[in-house]
Amino acid sequence: MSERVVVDPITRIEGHLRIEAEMDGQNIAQAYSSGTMVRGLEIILRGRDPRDAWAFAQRICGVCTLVHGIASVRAVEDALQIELPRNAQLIRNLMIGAQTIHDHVMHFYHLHALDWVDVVSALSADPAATSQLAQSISSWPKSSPGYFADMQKRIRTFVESGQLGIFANGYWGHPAYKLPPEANLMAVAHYLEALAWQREVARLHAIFGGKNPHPNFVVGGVPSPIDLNSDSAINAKRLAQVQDLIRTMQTFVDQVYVPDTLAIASFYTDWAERGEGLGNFLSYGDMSIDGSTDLDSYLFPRGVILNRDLSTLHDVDLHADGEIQEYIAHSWYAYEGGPQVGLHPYKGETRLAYDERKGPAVPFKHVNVEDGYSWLKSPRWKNESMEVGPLARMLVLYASPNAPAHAQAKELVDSTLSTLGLPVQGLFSTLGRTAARTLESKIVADAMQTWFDALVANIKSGDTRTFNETLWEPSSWPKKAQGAGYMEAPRGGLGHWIVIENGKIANYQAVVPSTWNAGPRDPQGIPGAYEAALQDNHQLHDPKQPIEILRTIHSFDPCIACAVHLQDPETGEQIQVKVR
Amino acid sequence: MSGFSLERGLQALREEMDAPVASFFSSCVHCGLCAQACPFFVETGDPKYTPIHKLEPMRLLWEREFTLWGRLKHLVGLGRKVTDDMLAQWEPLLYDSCSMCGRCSLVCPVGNDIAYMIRKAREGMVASGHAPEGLIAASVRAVNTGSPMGLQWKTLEVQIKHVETSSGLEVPIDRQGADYLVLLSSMEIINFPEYLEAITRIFDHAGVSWTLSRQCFEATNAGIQIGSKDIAATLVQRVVDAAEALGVKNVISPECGHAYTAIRWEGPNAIGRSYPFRVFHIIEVLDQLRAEGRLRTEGKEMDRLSMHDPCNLARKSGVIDQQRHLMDLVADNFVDLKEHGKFQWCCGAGGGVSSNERAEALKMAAFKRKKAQIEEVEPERMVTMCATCRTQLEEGLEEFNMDIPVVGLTEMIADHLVEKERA
Amino acid sequence: MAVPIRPQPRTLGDSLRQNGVSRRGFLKFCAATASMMALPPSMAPAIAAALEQARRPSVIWLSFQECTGCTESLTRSFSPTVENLILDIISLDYHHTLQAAAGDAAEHAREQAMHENAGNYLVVVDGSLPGPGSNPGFSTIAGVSNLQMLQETVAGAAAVVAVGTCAAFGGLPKAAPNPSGAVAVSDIIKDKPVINVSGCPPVPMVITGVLAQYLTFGTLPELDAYNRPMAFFGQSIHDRCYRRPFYDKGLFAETFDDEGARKGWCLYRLGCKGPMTYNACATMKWNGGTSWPVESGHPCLGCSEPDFWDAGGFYNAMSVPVGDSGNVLLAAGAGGLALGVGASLLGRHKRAAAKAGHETVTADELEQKL
Amino acid sequence: MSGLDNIPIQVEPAPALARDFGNALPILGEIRHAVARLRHDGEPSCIDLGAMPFGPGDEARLMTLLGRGEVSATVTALGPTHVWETGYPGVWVVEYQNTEAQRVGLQIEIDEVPKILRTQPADLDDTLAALEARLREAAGRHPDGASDSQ
Amino acid sequence: MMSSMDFLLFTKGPLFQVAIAIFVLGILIRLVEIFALGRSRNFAEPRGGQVIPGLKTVYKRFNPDPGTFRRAPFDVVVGTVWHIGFIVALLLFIPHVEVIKATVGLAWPGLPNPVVDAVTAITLLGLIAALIHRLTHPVKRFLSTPEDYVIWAVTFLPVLTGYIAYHRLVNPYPLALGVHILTAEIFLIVLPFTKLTHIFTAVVARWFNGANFGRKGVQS
Repeated sequence: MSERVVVDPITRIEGHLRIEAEMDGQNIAQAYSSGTMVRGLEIILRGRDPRDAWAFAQRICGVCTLVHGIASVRAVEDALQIELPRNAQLIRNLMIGAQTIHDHVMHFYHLHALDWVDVVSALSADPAATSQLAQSISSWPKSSPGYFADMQKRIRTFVESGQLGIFANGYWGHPAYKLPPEANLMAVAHYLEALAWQREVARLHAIFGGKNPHPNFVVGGVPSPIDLNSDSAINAKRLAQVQDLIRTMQTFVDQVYVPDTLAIASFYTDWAERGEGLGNFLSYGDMSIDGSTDLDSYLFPRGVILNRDLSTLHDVDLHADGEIQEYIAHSWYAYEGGPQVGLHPYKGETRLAYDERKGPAVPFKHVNVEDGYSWLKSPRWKNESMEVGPLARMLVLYASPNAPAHAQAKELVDSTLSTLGLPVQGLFSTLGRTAARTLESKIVADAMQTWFDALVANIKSGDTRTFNETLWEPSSWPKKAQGAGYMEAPRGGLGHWIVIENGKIANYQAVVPSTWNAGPRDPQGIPGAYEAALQDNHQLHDPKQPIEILRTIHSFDPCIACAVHLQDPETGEQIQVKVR
Repeated sequence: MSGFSLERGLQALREEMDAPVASFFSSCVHCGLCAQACPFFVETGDPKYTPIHKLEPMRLLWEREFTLWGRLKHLVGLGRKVTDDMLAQWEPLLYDSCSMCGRCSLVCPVGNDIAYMIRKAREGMVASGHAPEGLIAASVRAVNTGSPMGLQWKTLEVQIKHVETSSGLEVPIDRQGADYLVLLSSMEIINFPEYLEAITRIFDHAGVSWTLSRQCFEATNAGIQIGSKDIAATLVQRVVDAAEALGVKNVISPECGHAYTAIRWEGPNAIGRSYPFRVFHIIEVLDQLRAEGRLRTEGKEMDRLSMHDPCNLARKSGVIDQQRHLMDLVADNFVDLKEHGKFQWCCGAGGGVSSNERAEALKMAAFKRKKAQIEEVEPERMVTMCATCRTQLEEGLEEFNMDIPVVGLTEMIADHLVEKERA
Repeated sequence: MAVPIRPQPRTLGDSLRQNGVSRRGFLKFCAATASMMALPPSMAPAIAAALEQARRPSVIWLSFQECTGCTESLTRSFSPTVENLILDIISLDYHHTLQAAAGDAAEHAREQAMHENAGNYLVVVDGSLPGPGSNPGFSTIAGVSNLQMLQETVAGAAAVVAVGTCAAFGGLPKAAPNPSGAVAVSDIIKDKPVINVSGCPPVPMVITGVLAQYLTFGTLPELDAYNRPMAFFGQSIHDRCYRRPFYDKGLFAETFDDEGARKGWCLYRLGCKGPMTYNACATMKWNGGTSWPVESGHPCLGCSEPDFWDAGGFYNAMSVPVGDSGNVLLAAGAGGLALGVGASLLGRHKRAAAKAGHETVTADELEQKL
Repeated sequence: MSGLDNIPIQVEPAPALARDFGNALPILGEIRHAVARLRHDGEPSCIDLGAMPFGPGDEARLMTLLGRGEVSATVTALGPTHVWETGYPGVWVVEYQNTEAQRVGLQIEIDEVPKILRTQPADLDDTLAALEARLREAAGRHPDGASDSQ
Repeated sequence: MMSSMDFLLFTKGPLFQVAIAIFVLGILIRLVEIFALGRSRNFAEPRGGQVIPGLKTVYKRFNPDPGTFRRAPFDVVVGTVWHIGFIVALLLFIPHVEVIKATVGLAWPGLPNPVVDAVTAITLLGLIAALIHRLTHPVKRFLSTPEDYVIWAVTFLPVLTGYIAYHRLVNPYPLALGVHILTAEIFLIVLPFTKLTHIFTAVVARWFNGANFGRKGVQS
């Protein structure tokens, strides 16, 4: 029997996303991804001071809290051709790096792990065996039998209280959970440890940006001045703190995150066979290894991979009218030129048209997949649907032999594949996506030290500049300017496009990673990355507990709240299914 | 046919509105400092004599008709209207208690030239029929007889004969092409005949080519005092005609304050054209002669002398140093009043006040300011160079039993001329 | 009321003791709690007495038009930590970002919590929501409009805590021109107490402090005019700013990298909104006392105040007016000139007419007055 | 872990005291009043430093001003709590940390003994009960025990 | 009900635009009205120039002549003190400099806040003294119309509310600041239609005065 499965809300993500998919028996035939919340930020930004834009843009997301701020100030700096002091470049790299690692670890433990880890099963683990398991994979000190016994007691007390709180109604006991109880207990312990760890490492943002979430930025540099003789600036004490935090990050990645990923993945190698989807990957590139602006020095190089062909890397031009375009064929927006055209972000339009594009009357059971069904647009590169994110980055890096981090990346990928006994094709999968995230965390954590050393060396050489004030005053700007700010956010390539006229924002468009990944179909009916991935070899063991869908969707680390609909392709009958 | 009316008065006022007036009215902040500059207020202590208050009717008209804001207020029925009663009420303020001395114009913190506006306001008073009787009478006499006091040429002729006899010199009359046309004031002719003799002797001494005109000998201008440019123009025209008829290069205004401002400053504007001759006050001419070395004097007055600067001459015409140069020539013990020159205090009689019988008491009250000034320096004699001032000083000093004679500067110069025979 | 299968929730005192916490530990917990609630240390015994009796209250956390920054902020709380909070102090029964369940299972968890704790649960909201006059399709969860979900969920709640400036005041979505017709929680909920914990995001310990207060005393804290807890929002950033002496001395940073910036001078001229911003950043600071925006060289954005997005630009000094004064000046200048010319033409015309109609004053006329 | 020494930066000779943003001295005054209150009325006080608008260096300066005295202690309950007497007897600094050794509170207590060091009356009850139980247990096992003599 | 923040944003936003619009519109109308009336041609032979004496008078009237100072020392001292105080507070308080910079693009250094604070306090006292003087001095009382008292209040209130806002004597601060801005806006709005125009026209009046006298050879 065919049916249509709805998951709404998909939790453990940022925001509100809805996906509808048609079932063919057990298999997902067609999936539809739908962002269900809009704030109209691009409309709000019009007419404002471009220097203020970062603060607005940053509130696109509070999880990857830094990335939109960075992309925004970069867009303004690109438009006005503001050169950044080296210190500012390096400090931003440190902040981006910290964000990437922080975000990946939180995603793995707090958002993704519960798809693979059965909390209830942990109650039946043997603390001593757990300790042995932990010690066998890592030298992480918190691994004594007593520690795990305490942890187990704490979970038991909690479960027995009857108030399960956030763990209530999980798919506990689902046969898709394959970890032994000891691995589950260890993972739950690390779930809690990661909460404490993330709290600690977020301090790095507070040091340079005053707070986290939503640290502060400034067009033309960073807000925090450097003065080794001042208490109220980045001084030796602050730098020592930063060094500590970098070590804390590296230690956790090396001793907890990487071993846990490998350990858990080894139980789920079947997930290296599904969830691939498009086979097209895009990376804008980011984080020059030496604080310069040279593309060749990027830790993550720029490029596009088409049809899994790692031998050919295509170049990307963010300014070219014909390359990046956004479509709204299935979005609740209207373009002046009609729903079929694609617009480069400089010419992008944001007109909310829920009713016009046949958004269903609220409350609704299903969206109307024939017309608009999402608040996300469909970005395309040369009309190709692309996947962005850690996997895209790792693949582009893998395919860029001259990139500074290529050797490290190749070694990490190859050894991971061999540890898990997987072929290279295993990368193009739900599991590959999750593994790529872990591996790039390792690469970034190591690069953090390089940036920090470069920063300290630069300060020692007497350069303490952190801000370029020459183009601060709007009176010094050209009448008209436009620019693109891009970065590799944890979830993938992020671009902000700004058009400035008379010192004010004339147009602002953000094409965020989740728009690439979670966007709906384009006018040709080509699906976005989520949709394509869900259509790749997904069988639901129990449509009422569609954990399979969550695994693949979460492997993208969505940045919006989601919902999944499954539709009977023959009868069109739509059945609301409890997802549990 | 007399058509004086409120409306005609307002029309006259409207004609007078100009940028300075608008800027002055816009700027007044009611600080009241002009009162401290006005002898009529200072000596009476009555706040209604505050100079700017005297302009209230004119200000109302300006606000109402020459500002957008005032017009809007008018449209919604706010703001007062200028009435005939109001003008009647203001008549004594504008005439009796103002000598147009201009001292207020000099102290106003926002720079209002109040005297300038009083002069303009009087146009409206005349045209609305609110001028004082004394001034009307003087004006009528001046126009009809050539002199505000009704003085005829034949009276002057007697004086001339007398001077010629006394000095042994000829008084030139109607001498075509003379350098200087000398004008006189009726007041001088009657009260201070020694002036004409002094002139005659000095000019003879210095070898100045001069003449009197039978056609017009009167310098004073009642039109200026009453505040009618039409009357003023009639009177000035007579001077201009006489000067042009004789083809003189210069016209000399006598020791009379307002006569000088009338011919020198207002005259050309009253008749609407420039003169083909220049206008001087006698003091200016004398100082010029002195500077050229054409005045040879001997001996000096040894008693303590002080001087009263006529407002029209000093503050309002810039003749301040000249009289002091001349004093230095002939006086050894000269002491200036504390506030002198452009800051001197008015004697209280100018601006038509002396022609306005009704203002007699106020005039004397205002004089107390001068009296106080004089008492400060305790001179034995006062020197001045304006017949009106001189009369007021004499009357005033007598009124207050102060035995301080007043002399004219021109006479004093004449007294010290080196005699021709001895030279 | 309670579903019989479930054991009665124990008190926090029980819970702590069962976890082997000594009375000294409890004392310490109370001292830290007092500090967190911005109460004087002398309140610790009262807190202890209250906590002995307190039960883990059910909390339903609704996320509408938000960015998850508020939740992220909560996870940065050091005292109590988020894990303490959700394991020991409250029962967080519905929270999109943290909960294990998804889809209908998640919605079911919410309904279950509402049912079992009717009248007693606390609703926390982050994010604004499209108002009644707006298109409900602008933000839906499980096909239900935010408005409907809020009203349904709050119906049985004891109180509502609007976390973050979006929930409290409309925040970013409500920034001009408010494309989605966003409103604040208090615009909708009129029959329940609504505590606003503003900030973009709020200081983590302010969120936990308010929850702790409710948990401890079962009462709502004293609130300011914006229904914010006085304990945290009672004083302005400016009044508690360590850079205040520089403001008083007139020493200001002029750019982000000048002598003033390096020496920690006042950021007023760089646009600091500290004087009008009521929040606890200057004392509680961020990320475990690491720093706070002003300490890191950036002017205060004023993020805990209503409409701060439209308050005149983040880098314009607070006194600077909002809006395009230049164009207004030009327009008014042109208008003033035109009107002035018009008005003066009237005046000049009046004078010209008076001059044209001038009747010469003659002696004969005057004579008639005698 | 790493400290200042590990940073390869030449630190310019810094002033002996941390930069004062002006918020340390007023607290000294508050402490003085509290000490007087303790001495005259026997009333202890506690100042929560978490509520102080400290600038960078203010806390360090205050601690320098207070100095260290003769007594220090660590209480291990829900993470460590460090207690030390300052250079001024009767003035104590109490620093509460959570299980991850992150500070959760910093207080100055003016008292003869800080409260957290005192044994709580309720614990004394437990002690009594536990000791009695232990004694009973010991007596029960003893051959001459009353329970056996019955 | 309008919250204090709404109120502040209203005063900083639309009301400010309205205020400066009315102010600029009004003052330009006033000035154009004045200048457009012009002066009739003067045929009398001048004794001196107009421009230089006019400018000199503009400056000289800041200092009263000694006689006036002797006869009205209170007016001179108090008037000068509060005018200077008002201008210092208006133009040299840093937040005000920022407003002017943002509005017309001109900026200059300001004074330390405690200095401005002291000046403001003196200005307040000066204004109170000026009011008492106006109520008691015969000439001033005689001349004063209701407008004079309104104008006093309109001038006094921005200074007072500024002082209150700076010292945070009223809470919440947005309310105090909003009220201050509101009073300043009232000042701006009222200015072109009252004797407050003297701020601009006094310069013109002084110039005309100096020019009138200067032409006759007297530096007034």
